[in-house]
Amino acid sequence: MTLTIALVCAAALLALAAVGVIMGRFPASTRVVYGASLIIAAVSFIAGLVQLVGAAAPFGLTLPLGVPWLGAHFRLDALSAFFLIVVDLGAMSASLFALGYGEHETAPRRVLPFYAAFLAGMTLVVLADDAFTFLFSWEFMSLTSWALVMSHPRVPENVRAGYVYLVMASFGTLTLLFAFGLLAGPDGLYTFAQMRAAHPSAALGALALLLALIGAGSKAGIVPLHVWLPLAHPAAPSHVSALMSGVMTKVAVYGFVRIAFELAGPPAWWWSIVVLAVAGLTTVMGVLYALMQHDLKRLLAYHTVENIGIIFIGLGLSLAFNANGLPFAAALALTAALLHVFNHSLFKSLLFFGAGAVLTATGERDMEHLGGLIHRMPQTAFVVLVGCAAISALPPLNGFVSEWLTFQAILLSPQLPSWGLKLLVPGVGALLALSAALAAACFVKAYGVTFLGRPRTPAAERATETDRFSLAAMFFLAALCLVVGILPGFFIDALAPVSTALLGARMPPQIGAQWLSIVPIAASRSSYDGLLVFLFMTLSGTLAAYAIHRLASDRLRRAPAWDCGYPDLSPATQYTAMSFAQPIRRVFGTFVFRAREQVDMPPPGDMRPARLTVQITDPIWDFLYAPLVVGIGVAADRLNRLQFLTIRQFLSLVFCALVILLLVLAIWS
Amino acid sequence: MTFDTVTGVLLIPAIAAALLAALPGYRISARLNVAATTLTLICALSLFFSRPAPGVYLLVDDLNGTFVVLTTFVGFTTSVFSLSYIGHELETGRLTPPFVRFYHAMYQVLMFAMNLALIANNIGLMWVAIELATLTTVLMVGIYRTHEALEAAWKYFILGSVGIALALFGTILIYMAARPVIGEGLAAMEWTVLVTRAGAFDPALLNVAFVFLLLGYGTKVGLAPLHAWLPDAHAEGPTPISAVLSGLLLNVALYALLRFKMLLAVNAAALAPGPLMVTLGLLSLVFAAFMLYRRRDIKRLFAYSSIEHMGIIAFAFGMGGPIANFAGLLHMTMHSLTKSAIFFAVGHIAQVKGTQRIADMGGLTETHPVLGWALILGVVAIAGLPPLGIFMSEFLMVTSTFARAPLLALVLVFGILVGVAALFLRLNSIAFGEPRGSSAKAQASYVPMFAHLALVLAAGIYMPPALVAWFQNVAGLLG
Amino acid sequence: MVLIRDLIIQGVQMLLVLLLAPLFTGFVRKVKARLLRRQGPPLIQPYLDLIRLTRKDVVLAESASWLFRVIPYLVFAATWVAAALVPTFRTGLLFSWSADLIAIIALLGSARFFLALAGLDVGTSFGGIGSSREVMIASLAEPAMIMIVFTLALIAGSTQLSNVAEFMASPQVGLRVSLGLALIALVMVAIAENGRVPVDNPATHLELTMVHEAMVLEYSGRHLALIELSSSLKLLLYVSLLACLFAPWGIEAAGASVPTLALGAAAYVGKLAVGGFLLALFETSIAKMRVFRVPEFLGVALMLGLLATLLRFVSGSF
Amino acid sequence: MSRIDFDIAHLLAGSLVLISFLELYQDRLYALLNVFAAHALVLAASVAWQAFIQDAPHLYVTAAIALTFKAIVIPVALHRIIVRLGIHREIEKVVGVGAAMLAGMGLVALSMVVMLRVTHGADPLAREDLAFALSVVLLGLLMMVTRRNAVGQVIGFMSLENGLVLAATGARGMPLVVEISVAFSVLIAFIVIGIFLFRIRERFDTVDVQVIDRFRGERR
Repeated sequence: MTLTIALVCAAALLALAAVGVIMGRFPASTRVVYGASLIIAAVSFIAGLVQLVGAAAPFGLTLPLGVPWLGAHFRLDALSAFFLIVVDLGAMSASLFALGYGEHETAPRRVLPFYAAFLAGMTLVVLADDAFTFLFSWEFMSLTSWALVMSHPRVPENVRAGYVYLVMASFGTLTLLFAFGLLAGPDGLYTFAQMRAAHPSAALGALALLLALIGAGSKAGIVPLHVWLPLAHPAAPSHVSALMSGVMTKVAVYGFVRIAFELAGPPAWWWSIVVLAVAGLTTVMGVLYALMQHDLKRLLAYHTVENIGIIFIGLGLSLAFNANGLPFAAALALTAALLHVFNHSLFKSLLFFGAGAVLTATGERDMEHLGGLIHRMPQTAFVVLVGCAAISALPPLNGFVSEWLTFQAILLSPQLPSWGLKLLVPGVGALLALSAALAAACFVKAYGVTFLGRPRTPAAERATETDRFSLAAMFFLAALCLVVGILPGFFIDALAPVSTALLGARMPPQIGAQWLSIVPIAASRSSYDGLLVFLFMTLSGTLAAYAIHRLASDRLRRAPAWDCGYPDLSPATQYTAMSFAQPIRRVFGTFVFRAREQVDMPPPGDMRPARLTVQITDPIWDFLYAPLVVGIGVAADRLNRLQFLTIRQFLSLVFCALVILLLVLAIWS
Repeated sequence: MTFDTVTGVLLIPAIAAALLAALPGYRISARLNVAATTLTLICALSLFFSRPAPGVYLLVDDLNGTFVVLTTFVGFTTSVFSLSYIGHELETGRLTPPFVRFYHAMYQVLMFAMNLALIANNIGLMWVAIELATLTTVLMVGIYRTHEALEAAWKYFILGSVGIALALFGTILIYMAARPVIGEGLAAMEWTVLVTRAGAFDPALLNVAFVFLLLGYGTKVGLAPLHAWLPDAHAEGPTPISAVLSGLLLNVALYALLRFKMLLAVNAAALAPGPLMVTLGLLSLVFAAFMLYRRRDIKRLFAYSSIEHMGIIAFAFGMGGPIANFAGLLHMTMHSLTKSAIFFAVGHIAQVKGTQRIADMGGLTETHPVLGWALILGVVAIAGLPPLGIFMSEFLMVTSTFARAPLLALVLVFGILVGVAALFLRLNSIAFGEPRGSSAKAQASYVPMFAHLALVLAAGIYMPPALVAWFQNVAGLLG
Repeated sequence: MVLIRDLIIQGVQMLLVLLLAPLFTGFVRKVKARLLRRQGPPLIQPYLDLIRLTRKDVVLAESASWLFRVIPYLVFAATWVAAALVPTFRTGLLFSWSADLIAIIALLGSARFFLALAGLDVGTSFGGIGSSREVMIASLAEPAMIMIVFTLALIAGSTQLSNVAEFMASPQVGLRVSLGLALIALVMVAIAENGRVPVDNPATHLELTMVHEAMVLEYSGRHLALIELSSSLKLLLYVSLLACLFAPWGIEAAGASVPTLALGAAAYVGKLAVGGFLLALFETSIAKMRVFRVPEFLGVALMLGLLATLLRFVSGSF
Repeated sequence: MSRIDFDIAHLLAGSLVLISFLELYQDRLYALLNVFAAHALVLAASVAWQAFIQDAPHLYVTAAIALTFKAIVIPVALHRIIVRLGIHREIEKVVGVGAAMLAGMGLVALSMVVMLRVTHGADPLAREDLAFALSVVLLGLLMMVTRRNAVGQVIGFMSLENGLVLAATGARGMPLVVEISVAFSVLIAFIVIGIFLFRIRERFDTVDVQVIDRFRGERR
């Protein structure tokens, strides 16, 4: 039933896309499309919720579509229900946001149809139950999002971004094609049911997992396959960026989980080594890249890379535990990862919405041109602050809960017998801790430079508060961030069916725990109570405020800021994003990005301004992609000479082919 | 005598050719052209239902039935397309009325030749028909009488004739191989007889024969390194002919190859034709994929993409097996429809922009949204992205191959990926970016283009069981 | 009944840390002065300062936003809650399970997060210097701290602070290599986190060398009072953390009677005195280091913590 | 069939190969034309002989075509062209005579190796004939790729085609031989006319294929 509803919703979205094509030229179409998609997403969200919370038995459905003798198989089990919820929650908030934001769109016809189709694609991916339907929806999702990235095709960066994105997407899909080809075997057992039934050999499963890691990872944005992500996500309209960053990457995670935990057969312990190593690298590289950015949306995109790393750490740990027969630890790690999937989809969407609001208010994405927005757009500033705190894993918000669970999982891993993991996991833990701290630093920078301080440009001065739909969407997400942060128990319990289905084990039920705290393993071992921490903080904060205002003074004077004796400081004297990141750049950037600073200091008496230039190189692009591009170019040039031969030379080609084949014959028989 | 649809498929174009050669006047002849192709299509479709028993000269079975229907259909849509295209050429004066008359006549002759080549039951007859088709296309390619057109025609002509010669030698060898078993005379050249008796043929002769046929007809298929004529012929001829070349003629030559492959498959002692086709296919695929990068001429670009896809198709048939063969057939059909649709779009684009240089056209989705998005849709289809049909064929191909021969699959995927990257690199500069070139209103006939794309889309999502059964049957025939 | 008693004890603990914090700061100052052959301010000077500050008006920069005014309370609240959860004289506090060691660190982290934002809010370059350096230091100190927590958690089999403390008090903790490493690392982190010499100088008035002080340069009046109070709370927190982890003697287990509790309190005060003295001694005997030497200093701490964790992972006997 | 029939057929076929070598050797257009005429002559003879021993009268038609068209009309026409175009009499070769000869040897050897694998089931005449025909075809192709001059290439193509006709007629009782040879004559006529056209329409100042090729597809 729920599956049928979800499928109907997907179909409705596709129909909506058609509507968007047809009536795209009417101004009303924006409201219609986004409103309709909001409703549809809500319906399908409820369907997913019923399926997951109701813990209904999974059931499938086969439509006579796709590969003829196969049909299109769909299935809604706990895992897909959870990801359906993630998708639809993102879709709902994005549509709500876009009800206001979409009004500013200059070319709605390039956005509306693909937006609806994009949502449909993501829904279908999580519902698909055979290789063809899965990859079909997967690539359809990529294609529609590509079209959305290209929605402002006059901007050269967007065109380049779309190009890189599409190529990487095709690469990922083809890799997944391999994985499924491997699992389906020569006689084409394409349905997931058949793959589950067939137990692949360890080596085969390992290869499939590796391919899945590459294929799904390139879409999720694991380093070093992340290059498209910081280009493509910012290029799209902000609500689409939110969807791509907050939801589509999660769909990619879904793909990986589906293959790694279900289809690839029983795991071997060393699978997880690859996953964990890559994940650790992704986490730290993502946040370090982010620290070097001063484009707001690109910074957010790089943080998606970081969070994907955190999620994959959880998944890798879960694989490791599962392979070593520690199902409960595996359940803990998996739950941590999935909870972080949920959380990240919340606050990343929220932050991208904030960036979109700033973009519409000021027309600027570059932080160096912003500042002081908290005075002009206080509500936006407030919700974005919540988002920043959440993504920086500060209690009592949701980001902290999932990272805390991940830490707990890491603390269980000494039980792992294998030495490789014993040595690797602590390192990964250190990387995780490092990235958490760096993320906080990065969001101090992002928020401080964008919203605090004094406006750096007239555009920032003239900013105005954004419309009510956008605000509604952002407050909705912010509230969710807080709720998940202070009542994590309910969400953890909701995830129990998933881990039960995948690992045959679940975390202990949390609802029963005293004062709504969460107890991953045992109360004597570790526990956390977001609600209580929240209450304490509010209580003591208000107490202090009350006491001081009551007993001592509450008077207040406005005066110019301390200028150290230099009157009328211009806003240019504030710390910029680049200068804020300078100490960290010195510490980490010098060897990661070969960051170099040149100071050009004029001699005394010379009136020209001193300037500091920083250049940063992207190691991964330089060492991995640039050679590839060059190589293809060279090969193309070499082969291109063949276009300019004379007829006689072409004839001699034919002649040589003939002689060679005859020789082959002569030798062969 | 009762009117036989098979003869109809041949007769109608022949008569139409004669009439068109006689008739002056663009309007009538163009209409007549369309009418003739329509009738031919109807006849071809009727082959689904009533199929005559194979005669000495003519034969219709599931295999060439597919090809005939495809050919006549694309022939029909192309004639509709050329209705507006040639009209525009007349207005701009690139073609004069006598040449237009010649063009229409030749178009029907080409249709006749291709149909004949397809339904011929006699390897000699098929050879003659393909030669005829080649010569007509040579004349059509040179129709603009410009330096480049003449050069392209000349190149095509020389290489084509050599190919023809090689193919003939192969045909003779087949006959030589068949004669001791079957006996002298026509019987030794009939498919129906050959296939049944091929087991007893002399394997060595068959091998040599296949080598010559592979190179001879491979030249027509445009497999690297025999492809040289193809890009220029596509680029310099009138666009309808480019569409027909890519969409049909290549298929016809491929059909001949498949027939002979089946012949060899019957003979256990002969060499397996599969590996040869796989090698040539992969070679063409990778080569063409790299060639796409440096193209400046939009029609040449898609010509090379045709080479690429012919390589893929040859690869699929070379791999063999029910899934790969099915994928190959599907891919061939989808490629014919898609590529001709792309050429329809390209033709109009080149007309409105007044050039074929990619550098001179840009921002097409802004200047001509319909054409631009049609082109994008076509390229998306040809790149094998869902929801269009080629995705399914590539899915089946890659998955089935990877399970059997991982390394080959790797090469295949590498080629596809390189090709996709190149295609979209060019597409970006054509369809997106700052608008360049004229933005004059295009008087274009969108119907054929979108009809093709709609079919491709439909096939990507849902294939009617009858068609599937048909294809599976053919895949079984191909072994 | 028991609940009420536990509530009372929890309240006592909270008030105790709140009241002791300024005294401890004063004590450290006093000892430092004495070591420098100076008379030094009286012990209760910090209290007087706080009271004076709360009486004064707040002078707010024109460009300051509402956030700037909220932050002191946030920082104070976070730090106080964190400090209240560290066992001082008695383990198994009522709410000790509501946040484990990792959460306590995170609470301090959020305090720092907001303080750094405050530094950027007014839009002067000093605030910028302060917060950018603060986050740089934190970005290394926090992982080091997490590593230390890992080590302890792996030894005690819990991240629950009171459980760890009880385990530490219990005899089955021998002398362990990992513990030693963790201790050194923790001391280094504590110095960095509290902005003591050699990382930062709490008494400096030269903007360019300030880290913490530069961040709060714009604060005045009651806001400044709260900031000062929370920083001394933080100092106290770290010292009592060190105390309950590495000198857990005299901490009473849950359900101890009142007199023993008094004994525990006395022991705690004693530990504080020792800690303060050692801190003062250390600070007077060493010079402040350049800002960009700090990462190396903390890098060492991080490496030590990681090494300790690795040892624990590899074998339980370390 | 009797021994002598076989020997004569064999002799003719062999001499055809020999003449192909002569063609390879020639480096003056007129001489090349004459040698080609001889080539066609011998072909006509061998086709006629086949017609006689297979008593297949329709082959006489082919022989007649070979005699009139290839041995007389085409050489004369080409002679005219050469005179009319006044193209220099030298034939630029890509490789020297020696190398070409060696390559030719290799090709003949190759064709022998390939063909003689054929079991004796096919009658020996056909087999030997095929071997020779294949060598003629390959030599013709070799000539096409080693000659820079269009006339040389046309002649190369025609001798290639002679090889085909040899093979076709050697195949006892093969249908459509006449039609095929006619078709081929048409093809060749096309080529010759093509050269004419280019000359007459002042498109290309010489028929050197390289110059025809001056217009490479992609103009930079």
